[in-house]
Amino acid sequence: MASSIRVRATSNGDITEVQALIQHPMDTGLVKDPKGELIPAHYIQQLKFEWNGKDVFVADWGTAVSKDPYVKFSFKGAKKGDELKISWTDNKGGSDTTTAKIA
Amino acid sequence: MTTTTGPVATRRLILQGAASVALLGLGNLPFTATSARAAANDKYPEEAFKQKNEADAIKALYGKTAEPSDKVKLDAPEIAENGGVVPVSVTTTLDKVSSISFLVAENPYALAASYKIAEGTIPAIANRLKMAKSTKLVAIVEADGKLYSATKEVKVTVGGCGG
Amino acid sequence: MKTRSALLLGSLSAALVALALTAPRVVAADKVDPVADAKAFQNFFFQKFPDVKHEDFVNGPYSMNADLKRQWQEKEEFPPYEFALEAGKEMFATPFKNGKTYADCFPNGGIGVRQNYPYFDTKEGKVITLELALNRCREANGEAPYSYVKDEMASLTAYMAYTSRGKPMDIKIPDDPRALEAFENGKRYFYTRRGQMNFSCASCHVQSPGERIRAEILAPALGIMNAMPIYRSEWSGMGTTSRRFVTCNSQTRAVPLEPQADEYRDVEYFLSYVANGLPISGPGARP
Amino acid sequence: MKRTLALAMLLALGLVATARAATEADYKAAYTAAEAASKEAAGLRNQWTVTVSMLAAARKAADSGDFDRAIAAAREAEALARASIFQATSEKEAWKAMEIR
Repeated sequence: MASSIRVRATSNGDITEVQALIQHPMDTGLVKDPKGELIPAHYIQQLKFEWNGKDVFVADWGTAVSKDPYVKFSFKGAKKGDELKISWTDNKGGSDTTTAKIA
Repeated sequence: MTTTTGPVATRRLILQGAASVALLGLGNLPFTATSARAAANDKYPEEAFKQKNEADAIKALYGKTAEPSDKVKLDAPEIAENGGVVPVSVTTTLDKVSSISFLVAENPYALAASYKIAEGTIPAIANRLKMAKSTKLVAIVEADGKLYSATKEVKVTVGGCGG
Repeated sequence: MKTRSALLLGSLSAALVALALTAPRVVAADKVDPVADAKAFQNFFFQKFPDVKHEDFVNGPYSMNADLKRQWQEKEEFPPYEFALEAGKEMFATPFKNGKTYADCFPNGGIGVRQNYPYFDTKEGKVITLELALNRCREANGEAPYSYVKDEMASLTAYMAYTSRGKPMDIKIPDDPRALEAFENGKRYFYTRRGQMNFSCASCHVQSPGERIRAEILAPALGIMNAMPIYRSEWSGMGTTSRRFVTCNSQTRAVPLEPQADEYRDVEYFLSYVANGLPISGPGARP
Repeated sequence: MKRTLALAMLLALGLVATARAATEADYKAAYTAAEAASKEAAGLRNQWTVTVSMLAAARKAADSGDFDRAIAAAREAEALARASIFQATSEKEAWKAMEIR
């Protein structure tokens, strides 16, 4: 199945800009479904970006992050062709990981 | 839309509620245990995300209070086009930044997101948050051990003519 | 009791005023002239919003409000319809059980043709929209049709729209009285008030584009079809043209017609034709 | 004397019965009128959502035996249906007033 993580990592000069969009419902546990029953909380809790064995960026998320969450940041030191490892885990123990080459 | 009212539905609701809370708790116990072995500051700030209001969340997360600073630039719309997807971003000229967090004061749980910034990572983040209603939005930056903050009011209402 | 009589009184007086207004012009407007209608329609918006670039109208509310446009541009960097687009591309490539694919049902393999839909089928004598053509293609190849308001149809139309991005809308009205009647029927539907709110499409999208309806900014009617299908944050999901028509109806408390009803297909035909020349911008992201 | 008393009692009972039955009959009449108007509105493809929900409210009230509320709801539904019929017929020409020329 295609990964749930879409990443775009582009480097210019010493700075690499990273954008990620993740396919995930991010249910808060406070919303009712059409039958009136509470949809249980189901949200990504931690998202990690690893380069060269080091966590360059770690996101701790609560239930207020939008559905199909998006995040953008940039970091120094990497160059074209380097690999970036992205992984997330959610409150139901679900997880996914992918790697992306810096363009 | 038939809603199964009466005792059966409420019992199932309570059971479901209890189950998901237990799961939440359970789900985290081993999680925190394993991550304890990983870098200390990697632990998911479970407590902080449970706090209702903004001050308690900041205390639970950082254990100190923040002072407003114009070196923290918080960008968010004046009127959100939709409460479910509000683009929010922050940049700062402070250096030695180790953490950035976003808090939505009027949400059921104030802390929305918290980021750990490694050495060499630029202290600027954009993300999309949910806001329950018109609210104060707070960005916290931890730089060199001290906390700085910026706030912005965001108006949120539903759209359309109601039906 | 009080509100009901007030409502009756209100609509009575509105009707009287309207009748007085139309009386002189009824004689003039009996011949259907789509070319003149399209010119008048476009000029109305170009004059009402002189500083909006013509091709910008297809961006709906974002052509009307700078703050909203900034939020939109930020979202467009990594748009929420990204998943629907990829799903559509994949579906387009996966053959049906009989080995055929959507490409066999559409001119040019379905790539870059969205700007010609809806078209008027002279054999059948009715307007065929992209969504209807897709379901007919599925049925012709022994597959079950998709719901007109759910994600599969939105993913397919999102991909086809994406392949036509930037191409000017190019809707044709053949020299066939039934085509002119379909165009006129669409125009009539567009301007007819309905629902307890007593609104027509024009009440919002012609009389008050750029104004707020609670949190949302109303889109101009010109180019409103060019961005379909749209990912709406309010639905936190994709929406086809059919879904948009159905939800607009129920918001004004009018019972919606079945998706792809004659009136819906004809009003899409009318709105697309009068936007001829403006670029396709679908799939769109909207509040 | 006893006979007249019995007769009077019988009459009173009959009256009460008819009074209660009358409201159910009134409800049925009001509901059929409302339903007819709503069908006509649907025929003009201009039904209002509030008409449909008011008819449902009338049925619900009737099922629970509250005929006064049921009749009021049925009458309201009919009025709404009539208003939507009026809207459809008057808009046949009125729409031209808004047309961009």
